[in-house]
Amino acid sequence: MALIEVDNLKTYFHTRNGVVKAVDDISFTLEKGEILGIVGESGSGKSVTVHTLMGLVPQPPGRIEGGTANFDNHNLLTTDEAVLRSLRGKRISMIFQDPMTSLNPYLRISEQLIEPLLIHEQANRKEALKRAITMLEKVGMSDAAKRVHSYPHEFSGGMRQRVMIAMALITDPEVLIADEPTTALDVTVQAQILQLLKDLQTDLGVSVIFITHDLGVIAELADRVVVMYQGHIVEQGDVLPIFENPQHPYTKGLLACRPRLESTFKVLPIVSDYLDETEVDGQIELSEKPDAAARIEAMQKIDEPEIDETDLLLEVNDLCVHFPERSGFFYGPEGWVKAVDGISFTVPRGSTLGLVGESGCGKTTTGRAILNLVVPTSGSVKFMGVEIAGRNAAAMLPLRKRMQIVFQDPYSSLNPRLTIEQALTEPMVVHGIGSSHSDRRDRAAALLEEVDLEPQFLRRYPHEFSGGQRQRICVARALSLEPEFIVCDEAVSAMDVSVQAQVLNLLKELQARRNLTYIFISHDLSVVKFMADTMAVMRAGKIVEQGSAEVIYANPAEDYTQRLIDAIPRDSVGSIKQRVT
Amino acid sequence: MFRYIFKRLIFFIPVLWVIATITFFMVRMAPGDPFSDEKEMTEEVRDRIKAYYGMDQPLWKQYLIYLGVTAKEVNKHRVTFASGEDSKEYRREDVNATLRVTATAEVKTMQGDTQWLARFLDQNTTTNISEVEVFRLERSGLLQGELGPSFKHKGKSVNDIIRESFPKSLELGLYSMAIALFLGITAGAIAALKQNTILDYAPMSFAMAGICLPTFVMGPLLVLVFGLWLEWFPVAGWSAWGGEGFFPEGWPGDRVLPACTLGFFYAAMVARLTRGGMLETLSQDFIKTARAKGLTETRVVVKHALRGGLLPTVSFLGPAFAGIISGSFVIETIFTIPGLGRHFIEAATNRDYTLVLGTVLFYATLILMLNLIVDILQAWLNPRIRAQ
Amino acid sequence: MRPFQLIILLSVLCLGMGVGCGKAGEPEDGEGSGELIEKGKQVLRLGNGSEPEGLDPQIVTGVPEHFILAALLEGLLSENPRTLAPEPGVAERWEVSKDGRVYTFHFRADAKWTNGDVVKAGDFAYSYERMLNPEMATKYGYMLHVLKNAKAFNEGTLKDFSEVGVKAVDDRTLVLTLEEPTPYFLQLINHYSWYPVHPPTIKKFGGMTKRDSQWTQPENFVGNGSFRLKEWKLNEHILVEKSPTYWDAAKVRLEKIYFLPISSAETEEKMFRDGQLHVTQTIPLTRIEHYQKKEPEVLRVDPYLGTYFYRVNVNHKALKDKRVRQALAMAVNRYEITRFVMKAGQIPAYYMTPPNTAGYTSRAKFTFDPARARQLLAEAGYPDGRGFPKIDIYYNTSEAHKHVAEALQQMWKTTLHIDVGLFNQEWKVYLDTVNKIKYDVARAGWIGDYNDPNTFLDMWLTGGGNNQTGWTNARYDQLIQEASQASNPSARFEKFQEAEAILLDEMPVIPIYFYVSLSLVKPTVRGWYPNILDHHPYKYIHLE
Amino acid sequence: MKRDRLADVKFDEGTSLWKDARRRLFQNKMAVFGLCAFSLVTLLSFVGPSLLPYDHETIDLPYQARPPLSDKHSFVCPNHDYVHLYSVDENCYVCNTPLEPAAIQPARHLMGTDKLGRDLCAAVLRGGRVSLAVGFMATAVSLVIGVIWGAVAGYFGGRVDQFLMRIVDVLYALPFLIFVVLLMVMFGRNFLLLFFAIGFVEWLTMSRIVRAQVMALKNQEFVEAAVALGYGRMRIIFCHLLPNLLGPVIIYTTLTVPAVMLLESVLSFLGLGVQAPDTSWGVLIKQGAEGMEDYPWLLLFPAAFFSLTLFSLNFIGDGLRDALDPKSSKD
Repeated sequence: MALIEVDNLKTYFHTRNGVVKAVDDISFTLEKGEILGIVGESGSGKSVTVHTLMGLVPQPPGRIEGGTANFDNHNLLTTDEAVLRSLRGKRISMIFQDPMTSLNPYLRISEQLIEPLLIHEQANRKEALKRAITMLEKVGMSDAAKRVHSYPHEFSGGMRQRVMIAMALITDPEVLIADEPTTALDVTVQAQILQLLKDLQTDLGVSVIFITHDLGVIAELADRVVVMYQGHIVEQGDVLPIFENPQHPYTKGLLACRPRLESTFKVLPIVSDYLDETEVDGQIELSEKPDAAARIEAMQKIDEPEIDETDLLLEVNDLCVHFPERSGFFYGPEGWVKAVDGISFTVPRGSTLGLVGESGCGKTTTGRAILNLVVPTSGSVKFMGVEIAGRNAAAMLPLRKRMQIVFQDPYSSLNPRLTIEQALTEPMVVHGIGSSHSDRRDRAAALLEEVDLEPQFLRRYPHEFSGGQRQRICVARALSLEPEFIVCDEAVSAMDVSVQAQVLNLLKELQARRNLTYIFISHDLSVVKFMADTMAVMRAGKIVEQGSAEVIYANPAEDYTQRLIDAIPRDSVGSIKQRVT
Repeated sequence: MFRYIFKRLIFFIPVLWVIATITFFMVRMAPGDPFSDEKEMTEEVRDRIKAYYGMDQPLWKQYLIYLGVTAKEVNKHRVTFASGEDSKEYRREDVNATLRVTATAEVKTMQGDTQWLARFLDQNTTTNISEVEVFRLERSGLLQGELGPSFKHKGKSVNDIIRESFPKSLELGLYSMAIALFLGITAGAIAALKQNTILDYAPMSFAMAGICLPTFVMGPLLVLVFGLWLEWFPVAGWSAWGGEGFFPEGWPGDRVLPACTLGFFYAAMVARLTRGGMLETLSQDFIKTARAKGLTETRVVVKHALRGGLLPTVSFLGPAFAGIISGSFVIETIFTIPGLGRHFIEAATNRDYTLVLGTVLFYATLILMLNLIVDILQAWLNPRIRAQ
Repeated sequence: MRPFQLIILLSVLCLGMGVGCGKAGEPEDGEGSGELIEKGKQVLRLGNGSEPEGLDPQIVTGVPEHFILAALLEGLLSENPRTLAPEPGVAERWEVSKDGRVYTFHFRADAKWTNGDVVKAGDFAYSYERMLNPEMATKYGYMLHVLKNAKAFNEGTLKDFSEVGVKAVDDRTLVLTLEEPTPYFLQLINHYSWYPVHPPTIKKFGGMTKRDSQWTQPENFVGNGSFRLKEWKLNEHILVEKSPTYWDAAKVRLEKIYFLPISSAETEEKMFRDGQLHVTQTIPLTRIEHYQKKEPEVLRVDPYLGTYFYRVNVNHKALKDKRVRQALAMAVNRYEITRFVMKAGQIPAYYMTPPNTAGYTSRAKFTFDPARARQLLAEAGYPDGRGFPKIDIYYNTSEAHKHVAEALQQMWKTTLHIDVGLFNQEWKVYLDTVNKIKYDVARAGWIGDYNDPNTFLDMWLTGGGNNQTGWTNARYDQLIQEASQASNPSARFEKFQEAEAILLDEMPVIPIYFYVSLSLVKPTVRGWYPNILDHHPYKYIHLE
Repeated sequence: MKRDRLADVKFDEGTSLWKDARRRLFQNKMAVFGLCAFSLVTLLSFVGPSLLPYDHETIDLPYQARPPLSDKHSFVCPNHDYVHLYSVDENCYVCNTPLEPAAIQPARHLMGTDKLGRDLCAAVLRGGRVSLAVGFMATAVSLVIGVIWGAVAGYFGGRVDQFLMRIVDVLYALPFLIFVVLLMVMFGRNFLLLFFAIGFVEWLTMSRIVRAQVMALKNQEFVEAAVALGYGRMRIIFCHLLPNLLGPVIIYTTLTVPAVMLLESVLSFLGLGVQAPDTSWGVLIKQGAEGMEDYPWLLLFPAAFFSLTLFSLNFIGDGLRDALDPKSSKD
């Protein structure tokens, strides 16, 4: 019997610019004891769906226009707030995407963990605390009795997500809704969390609705899957048939665009390679592109440029970056955090070096030290034979033009108050590129075209773009100075797989076109493998393994590398079969 | 933590020193002196009074004396020797000492333990009459914790004046702060929760009105209405706790109006800040988490949102609280409250040099302390800061 | 309730939401909520202006101090509460020598200090020595200069106090010898600069010349007045209670007096209405009309020995011409200023010394005469104000001063067509400006120290500390000098008449109006009589 | 499959931050109201006095403290050239002849007269001129100093921050009164000094606020991107950080304006600031407060104008903050 039955649900948002049909007439069910995956790109309405069920859609601007959602004789859409509150957190729990912001930073986690018990079960605090500790132990937190009194900021992202899970499950709910719970996490941590959810689901018999944009995760976890696109369900069913034989072109695109470790694509297929939109009578029809198969075929065949291994653009030698742990009052610092601890590598012109490792391993600091954004403690960084470590701002200025960086978070790396035009032309002004205002604007327009954006966007503000578009703008901004060398610092980590594929393709294309040299920093080996020629694996500030990407992937010398490889979800049909049967 | 506090406390010293130095020279440069009055005195009298307070010394020396680095001459008195007179022995009641002073300007303490010095003031060789000034040296200044005697309030030291008046300002300040925080936070929180509804506009309009109505309007207005027309509260005055007057009825009603006047003004500020902070916090993800737990809206606000929402209010409160508990001149004048606020202004208008310096240094210390406390409080409210 | 009241009430009620939860007690007898006046008890509560500077009679100089010291100390004589005529004080009788230079005071046996000591003639001699001691540098030392050789001793040229005309013949006889016969001497010695201090106490707390002595603190204070100091809380109140050692204690009916330093006239008036005060120090300008019309029974307006005037800088390029100064004086409509600005019945001043000061009224006077003023200005070379440089009126900031200055500005502008600016200054800055004669025209006021024209006229002597106009006139100096040596009162007054005529002709000062003392007095206060010095001996006051 | 599409709503006309902001500002009803009210008050203050039949300095003592629109019973002295209209006495006090009643004039003192019989309306409008000028100039001074100071302290951090903020601490504590008196002594009576004196105290809090904001913002990646792009520090502070501080800065600025206008009345008391008979709202309110029981209109009208201005500024401020935030156009 279905635990939750959703029928013809419609949630619209009434904004100043018109009605946005975020969820438009969808129906699905959640069976007892199953894991239902909802998959789709951002903006597809998957989050709004579950928020509607939980009664968390802000009204206004949101409004539930129709449909029913039955749970145990309650229509979740119409039942009054008090009843809904008694269900929320008690029988239906929810965990959110970003564990960094979803826990109250001002309260001890013990306080937050026992809160549902206090409210829903009128438990006394002592009892509740005991259960909280048990629950924390269950989600794999060692020394739970002690750490239960910590504050959220004292935990890593993975640990916080465990706390979130513990908090959601503490009341023994029947349904757990997980809204992209692993998206913000490292692959290795993601693997752990997924494993944990799987285990808990079996242990506790809870039904799970799992929302993700990553089909790989669905393949690892879900029993059934619902594919959403632009507010509609385009396909749903058991996980194996859908992976084996996707019907909808969108599903096909989603399945294809993920860089897989085992694939040999030189260009990643993207959703639009499969999907065709045609407008008929104001309605948009989706259909499969007729030549999709041929296109995908062609993608395997793009040639690699030749790399001259002796033409070294960048030489890093014994680079160290140490941060003072806590500065003493009378004496020097009490200790040093060795973020980067004596690493050396070289990058030939026109090649890509992949830098991988878990978060906190020092890869980001390395990237910034190379650009002199953090001052290296010791060691040398030679760019085209010129030493740049320790140069001051003025001396760096001519070099800034030639080496650029693209950051992880496209949301905070663009100044929200500058239009795209300003963002793109300002570097040119500073470095004296372009002769006049209009010349620079033309260049900016050309840059936008180069990153597959329309030149009309010049007058827009960053917030008017999606994350993928913003990242392209960041790339365009980096390119505005016509650099030879770009550090991509987790440039695609925060993106939906489909968008990620587009950006990765773009980067590759630009590299070929402009003979760029990249350092590509990521925690995701599959992405690095796709991008990089050589690869360095970092752990605790040191490089543990270094060499050709293909070789390392094929034969990882270190356990650590192996672990990174293993963490990547296997979304092959074979692995699903193995799991399901 | 203690290390941090200690470090901050050490920093107080140079800051206070700079303040003392600038203020010292500033007040001396201002026209007029503590002694000028509508009825003028003769230059001679003025010079003597100045000499009495050590103001005949060069300014830099007065400064060093004020700091307590240099000793000053105290208990000065003159001994006149007639011709042929060698020495005099006499007793000084006030310092409990017996002295023998010779005509050659030497002095010996016969009884008592202080070191006395003497010098010629006037030595007339023809008549052989000489005048000797006897004094002793004493170092009392900032370093010794002495703020000196007040020029205006004769017989009172600045330390006494602050000690006497600060508790009253503090008491009033605490009431006002309580009112400001209670009204301000409630109004701000409600306004934020019910953003863009009547429950938002109404309290915010009142807050705006509170900012528009200066205390010198609000005070008399409240007095007129609640003191004279409705006769609920006394219009002014400051009765002692447990003293005569109001205590038999349980509480000193004369606190109500001044505390409200001062409180309303700050309540308005607090309301605006709280609203802003709450709006910010309410849009955070963890509020969604709290709602998903099935908490009631009240609990969401009180337990989860308020703490973060109060952060901007708390940082505003540092200087505001220093201002509020060191007294408000306007309020204290309107309600005749014997608090510290009046001394701030009156000392300056009276050119009561020592009192100006004393109150300024006291206020500076308060500000520094409160900024420190605010930082600690913020760390307490926000564990993330605490970690740093 | 008038409509305006209603509007204000409503708006405040709205503002006061959440606090309106006070105790809505029954107001008693229409008296206010702050009722501090206890019925049936002889406790007087007085508004006392600003906080006293101190309680050492030989150091302080202000009016608030006077009110308190009059309760704590008693001089040789006391005064009649209505006429201010001398009455026995510490001295039960006194004699004056024929030439009017030697006064002999015979002390009563039962005059006692609050610690029980008998008040001796030597105590007075000690006090006068302290007052005149140059090291003490007392501001009011000049009040004692009528004593023989006192000035020399005070200025330090004479070292030996025994040469000063003060002699304690025995414990109960004090002989004072004067420099010149001084008709107002018996008035003069009622000023607090002539009050005695208790020598052992002074010695105990730092000796004769210690200025910031602790002896004035309540726990140390030893006085000989009808009341003794009980509490002194800064800016809060000074409480005195009936002294059991006072010789005339039987007559004193008040048990306690509270002196409340209330610097704001508005607040004081509200406290009066609220029943917290019996007597106020003053009345805010805005409330005078109300009391005149609605509650005349509590309003006290009495002539007061003071003149409000403007100083003119006689060194100013245009103002050095006396015709200009006369023109300025004649162009001022004093009637309008007193009637509509000051409102309380102040008297327009057309001469310097208040009328009937100890029987003296100036014969010379000028008038309000706009036509004559214009003519004088034209004679001085500024027909219709042409070519007259802009002058500034300087005043220290206060609502009343400002109003008067604005009115003057307007009158001079419209009558004389000259450009007049206003410049208000903070008090001490203003004092500095006036003292250094850096002004054009500056507001001033003078309260007589004693009831005699001399106190208004000797300040214009060349080089006088309070002259501050730069004006100097040899004949005037001579006349004042002669007056002090005149043999009889009428001759003396003649000299003053002549001197004042010079002053009014030269016009270094422009009198505006004569002060009145303004106060609100509860009808229950009895024995509070009007007099020109605003002195109210407390032993005659009681409450009903 | 059919679906609706959220149309590409607006396409990018040549907008800039300011143009855009203006458009959004005019969409905000409260802000438009504020703008209208504020413009009206400003216009009245600068043009109004010349339209009134009375000026703000002509004194008519007998006609003092009249409520709004009260009648003017006038009397004329038949044989005296000293012209005045008397409303109280029966006889001319100069020549002591009976006064002849003149016609009852229709009241034209819209807001009544003040304690010297001057037209209150003229004074209020005239006062607006001073208060608005002071409010804006002094706020601008405090804004410029405070923002630069706070931004530099916050961005550079460390020793620079320590040093700059300690200076702020010191200035917080210095006795303002003495400072103003000294200013006057050193520079004389100068209206410009007023802006300086007020700006001098008001920038302190602004600098603290800006500093805190900058410290929070400077860790954003776009700042790091700016460094990577080779921008100078000043460019980063002023072109990249400051525009993002506008929200709190605008809010605090709208709180500063009333504080400044009231502070002006205190300074006038000290002799710096406007000299009578020129006036300002602060001065008028202060005077009005003293007689609020007997002459309520003397408080009511200046306070009403003052409040109206502040309310409208507040609305404009809120509107401006929203308008300058590109994100707010989303909904």
